[in-house]
Amino acid sequence: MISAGIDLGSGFSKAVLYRDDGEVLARALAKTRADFDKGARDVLDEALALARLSPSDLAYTCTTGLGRYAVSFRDIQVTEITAAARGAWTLFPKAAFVLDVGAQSTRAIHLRDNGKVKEFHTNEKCAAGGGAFLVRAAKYLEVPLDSLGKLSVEAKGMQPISSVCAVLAESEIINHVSENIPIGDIARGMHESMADRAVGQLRKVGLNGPVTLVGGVALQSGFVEACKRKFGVPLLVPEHPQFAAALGAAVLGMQRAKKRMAEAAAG
Amino acid sequence: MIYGAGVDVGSTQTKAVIIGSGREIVARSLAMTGANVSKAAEKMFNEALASSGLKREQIGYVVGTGYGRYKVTFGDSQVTEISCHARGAHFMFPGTRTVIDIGGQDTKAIRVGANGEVVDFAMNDKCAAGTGRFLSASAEVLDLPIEKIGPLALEGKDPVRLSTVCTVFVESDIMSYLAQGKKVPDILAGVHRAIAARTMSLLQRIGLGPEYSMTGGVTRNVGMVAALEEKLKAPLNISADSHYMGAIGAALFALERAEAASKGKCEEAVLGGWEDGLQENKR
Amino acid sequence: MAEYGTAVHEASRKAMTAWYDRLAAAAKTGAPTAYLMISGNCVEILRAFDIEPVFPEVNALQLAIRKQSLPLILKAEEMGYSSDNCAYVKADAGFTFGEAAPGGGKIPKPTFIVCNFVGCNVYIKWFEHCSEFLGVPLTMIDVPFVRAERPSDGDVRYVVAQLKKLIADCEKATGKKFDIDRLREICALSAKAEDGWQRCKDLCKNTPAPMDAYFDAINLMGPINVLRGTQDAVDFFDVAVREYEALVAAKRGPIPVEKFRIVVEGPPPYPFYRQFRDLFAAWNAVAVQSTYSTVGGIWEFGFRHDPKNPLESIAQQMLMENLCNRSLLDRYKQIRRYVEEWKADALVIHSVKSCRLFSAGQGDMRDYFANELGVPTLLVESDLEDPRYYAQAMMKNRIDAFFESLEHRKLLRRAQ
Amino acid sequence: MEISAPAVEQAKAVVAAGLAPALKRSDAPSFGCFPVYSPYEIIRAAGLLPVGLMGAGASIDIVHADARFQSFVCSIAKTSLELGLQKRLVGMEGAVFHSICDVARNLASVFKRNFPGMHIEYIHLPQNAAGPEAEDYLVSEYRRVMAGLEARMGRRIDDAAVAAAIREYNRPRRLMRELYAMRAKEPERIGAAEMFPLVRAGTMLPPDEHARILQVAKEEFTARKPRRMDRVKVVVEGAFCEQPPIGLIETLEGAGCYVVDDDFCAGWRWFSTDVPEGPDPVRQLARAWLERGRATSTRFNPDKPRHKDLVRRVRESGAQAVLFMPAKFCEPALFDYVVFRRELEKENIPHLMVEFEEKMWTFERTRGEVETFVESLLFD
Ligand SMILES: Nc1ncnc2c1ncn2[C@@H]1O[C@H](COP(=O)(O)OP(=O)(O)O)[C@@H](O)[C@H]1O
Ligand SMILES: Nc1ncnc2c1ncn2[C@@H]1O[C@H](COP(=O)(O)OP(=O)(O)O)[C@@H](O)[C@H]1O
Ligand code: SF4
Ligand code: SF4
Ligand code: SF4
Repeated sequence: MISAGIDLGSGFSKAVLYRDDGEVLARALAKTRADFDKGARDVLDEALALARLSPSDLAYTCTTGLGRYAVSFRDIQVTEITAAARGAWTLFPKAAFVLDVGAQSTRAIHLRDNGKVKEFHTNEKCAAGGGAFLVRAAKYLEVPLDSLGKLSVEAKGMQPISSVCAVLAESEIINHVSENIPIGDIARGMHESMADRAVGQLRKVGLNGPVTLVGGVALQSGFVEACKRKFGVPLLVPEHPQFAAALGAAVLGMQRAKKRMAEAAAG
Repeated sequence: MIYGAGVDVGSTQTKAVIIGSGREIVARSLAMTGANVSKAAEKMFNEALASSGLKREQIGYVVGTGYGRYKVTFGDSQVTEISCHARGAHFMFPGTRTVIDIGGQDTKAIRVGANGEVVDFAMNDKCAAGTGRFLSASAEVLDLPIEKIGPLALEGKDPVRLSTVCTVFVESDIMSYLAQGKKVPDILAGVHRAIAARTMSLLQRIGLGPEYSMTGGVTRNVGMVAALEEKLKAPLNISADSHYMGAIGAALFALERAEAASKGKCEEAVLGGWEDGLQENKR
Repeated sequence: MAEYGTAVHEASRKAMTAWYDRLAAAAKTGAPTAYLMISGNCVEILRAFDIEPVFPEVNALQLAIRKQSLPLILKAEEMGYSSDNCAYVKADAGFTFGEAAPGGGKIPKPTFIVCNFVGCNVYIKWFEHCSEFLGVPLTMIDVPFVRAERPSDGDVRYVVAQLKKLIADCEKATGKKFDIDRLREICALSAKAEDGWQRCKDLCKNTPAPMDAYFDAINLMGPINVLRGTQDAVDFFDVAVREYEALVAAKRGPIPVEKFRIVVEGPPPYPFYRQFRDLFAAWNAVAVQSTYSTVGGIWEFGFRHDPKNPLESIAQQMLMENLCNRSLLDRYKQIRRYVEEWKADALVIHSVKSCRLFSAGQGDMRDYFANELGVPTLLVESDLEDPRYYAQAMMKNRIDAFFESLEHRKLLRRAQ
Repeated sequence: MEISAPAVEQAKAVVAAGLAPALKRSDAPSFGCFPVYSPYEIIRAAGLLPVGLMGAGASIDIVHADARFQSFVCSIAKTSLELGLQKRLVGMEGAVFHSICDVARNLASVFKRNFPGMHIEYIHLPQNAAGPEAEDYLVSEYRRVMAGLEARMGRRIDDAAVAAAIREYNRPRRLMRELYAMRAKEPERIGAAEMFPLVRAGTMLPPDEHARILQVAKEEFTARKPRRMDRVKVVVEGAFCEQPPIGLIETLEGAGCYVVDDDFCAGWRWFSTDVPEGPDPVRQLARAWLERGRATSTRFNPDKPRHKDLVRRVRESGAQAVLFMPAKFCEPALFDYVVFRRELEKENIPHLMVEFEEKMWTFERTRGEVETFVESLLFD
């Protein structure tokens, strides 16, 4: 049996195909577009093509993220927190904490032993600390997004960023560039300031054990390193952090599918 | 002939203006500020020089203003953009009592007296919500050039209500509206209306009174001008030079200082030039 | 004469250090101590029992000025305090509840807590939390807010009745019998210090003012609010009056040339005290009066503790003679008097996010002074404890613009 | 008032119309009561109609009030002021504020300065219930307010009038208590988004008209044959002053909650029983405030710690969880969260904090958070 999880994030749309033996069959990713339904369809088709499957092979489709209700062909939807938590727990069942840093939102989650969410904290008022800021900064620093992590890890120094506003921080960054501060130092400063905010959120949910780091920003080694320095607890980063929520949705979908089958068999 | 130059180093765009003793603008230049602030300042100043055909020595005084004013290393002094926008607006439109400046990263409301003096001001600058950046972020999500959004907003019949004024969150807000099938002009009308509402509450802080002059880059956005005029129920003074207003004000300060210096007056304070400006007015 | 203001500063530091030493000693010996709030406090009663007062507000202030507040604020936010809660409370909570030995062993765990609820509603929450988290009993003194011109007789009776209950609690805590004559002596000492306070403030009517009644007033606030009722406080004010009188005679002030006289409303941004002060000094502006200096009590308009009626006069001070328990409109009146009698050019409002007691409605204050009275008014925002709300560049921009406009207007006036 | 439509619809219509109809009434001029608690009976006895001065939700754009109150001040303070500045309180005789928080207190001053025609009262409710002096003090406070209203209205307020008003308000109070009890037992019978307008309507109507709506509602609810769904039973706490928009309450239900108890419009459901109708009615009121008043975040009462009371309400209503729902920037609520949270953890009661603003109109974020919370309690 195969289930699909689709995560329509504010930055990227992700799809994961999941088999009942725990195998991930395919992953696909695309920039999120305003037409959520079509975007979800496209990214799912891409994943299906990769796995050489067709829509009729899917037993269940579970959506999550910003556009979860907008997908007409879904069987069920869950929130991105439930999905990210489940995805992280599936990958690292021992870690009780999850940090999910996406384009606009940062979510700190405390799990119960059974992978259910005990407590969570999101940034709801202000987008400071989200990954969208890194995307813009990369543009101003005139380097590719995926090189930011490396630059930051290899930096010799660190330039602190004082603005809390993701937007105003940009002009601060521009300033630093004009002062000829090395790009790596600036990248490191950004990663540090994001990690600072993240650790604050994690502490609010009672941080006292290993953390699974998921979401697109976990792709940046500089951010991961900064978190390692700040958290004071072991840090677990899956191979495909950006797909954790999509995976969680697929896992939850699989559970429902099995339940549905069991009920059909019983009834 | 004496000349003064003003360089307004904004967060988004850098503007330079040169004014001659006849109070005529002899040159203007504008470009994105970009990464290197002092270089942008110098570049715009040189461009203005070139287009005026003047030599550097002919410029008696240079005033830097704007958020990067301390980066105008070749300048003689700095004046805040609040004084400069007020000065510029009063020069272009002497009846001005209220100046509204919407720039790239902040919004200002300034009340000016009969002589162009700043009586009161208020600004929002801790958060990029409701500034020019908000407009350009909206343009980006919709994949439109910044020049297009104003005219499109004017076509909106049924403006949406934004749930956030955060410049970052607005992106997903807009996306959600698109997902709901809202039309682009309606969304843009909503965006402009939201900023107009925020600007109004800033204006309330200083007490409203005509005439109103608008300055800054957003004066180029017809949608924003219309939205503000609708809220104010009054027309806004705007000219092609409104975008340059900060630099114009700075150039006027510079000119007055240069004139004072040439008469051998001592330079006591940043605004020392006022005294002569006033005496001239009286004559 | 020595360098400007050294004697006052030194004397203040010495007196306050002695108090801190007494607290540290009490932390060791377990001598009786009690928490108290600054505003309209009844420290005289505690003194009558030799109970050393502990002021969590002063802890918070010290932490901020030493730039130690942020980690403590964050710790408090982890406990569930909101980013929108008063950061004075948060810094103190992080400091007191978060450590194994509260106050690093230097500040004693109080024998009991006296919540003098004078104006600020946050006081109640703050001390309730202290009582709950530290497991220490709390005595509430509910001081009715001034709703009419003056407190009613019923108000005074209500407060006096509660003070009597406090006296009973003090007797219980110390095993000492209340001695009204002792309280009379203490009130007489209070009144002497209050004389000195008024004199210092009055001297600021001179041009140039001998002290900055906002930034330098902090030297005076410790002695008057914390040490009131002691000989130390009286001695301190003797030093202060002498130094300021000498400065007036020498026509000297905190900055070389006094160009602008301002009145400041609102507490200072303690984490950036120096930087903030420099922004005004750069324009040769001196604060000749400030409302913040009167949070504890307003003595410059003549109120004195009365040895003849000790309890009633303590009640009177708690009810009426302090900034916090008076309405916003009374504060407008106070500021107006300051502007007129101290001949100020402008009003500067420093609005802090933490303190809604001070700040909620300052926009209306600005409207009143700027638009109704025509007093040039500047409103700037940051915080008194949380460094995250202070942005130096923006602050400078506003202050510069404001003084540019004042200067311009001065020139216009001269030209006319 | 005739009740033609179903009672809930009628109540919704009353709420949607805002204060305007109350301000136009010819039988009694209206008098604004800023939350939480006001002595309605005394105001009523002065020949006035007490109405809730409780903000304006999303019904007006804030144009002026932002300039008076900074960004970190709660919405109810701003929209209440905005109503006045936009001249939408014309016809209101005056308003009363009390010692709930620093914002409300300063707002009273701002009202006084900006609306000189209004009779502005500020009541200091005792924060020290210990000892007889509190009762005497509160009686003197009520008497002071009465004297002020007498001067304003040019009529005497005698004890009989106060006693009559107590009787009048006891009726809707009793009915509201009954409805709350009914809902706690069978939350499927009364929706939270139905209960809220029924209570809120009372802040805009005379007590007898309110009682009539409540009576009909009670009959309608009793006649229902509802089906219980798979939802989480929650107590909502924290919204005692600023009120959430109905859409938000609908969102809570849509996300899978049954609200079995709440503190909406707390001041209008202040007493745990009727106010006794004995002699010296003013003293009865004062005593009722001290002895039978709600435990809320706006009141200090060492005998009734709020965190214990919250746990008691959870247990009594059979709730599974607490939704702590403070208004944004509401300091009393946000401070109490620290103690509530500690107590709920101790008692093993799941809880979620979601902030709201009366003027919000999209509920996506809240929905996501509450859904996650419900998913964490229901799924698998
Ligand atoms: N290849 C990459 N290298 C580094 N960072 C990336 C990369 N792709 C995405 N990111 C970061 O991840 C963020 C998006 O994360 P994601 O979890 O997909 O967010 P959402 O679910 O909100 O769309 C981007 O804003 C960017 O900061
Ligand atoms: N041609 C244009 N059409 C519409 N809007 C414009 C145009 N040019 C600039 N803007 C607006 O003006 C803003 C920049 O204004 P400006 O006053 O130059 O800001 P600053 O001084 O802070 O750099 C931009 O963010 C954009 O919204
Ligand atoms: S500070 Fe910046 S990121 Fe935060 S709300 Fe404002 S614009 Fe958004
Ligand atoms: S709100 Fe203000 S007065 Fe009250 S405790 Fe905080 S800082 Fe002090
Ligand atoms: S919502 Fe909270 S902060 Fe605002 S007035 Fe009411 S009690 Fe005070």
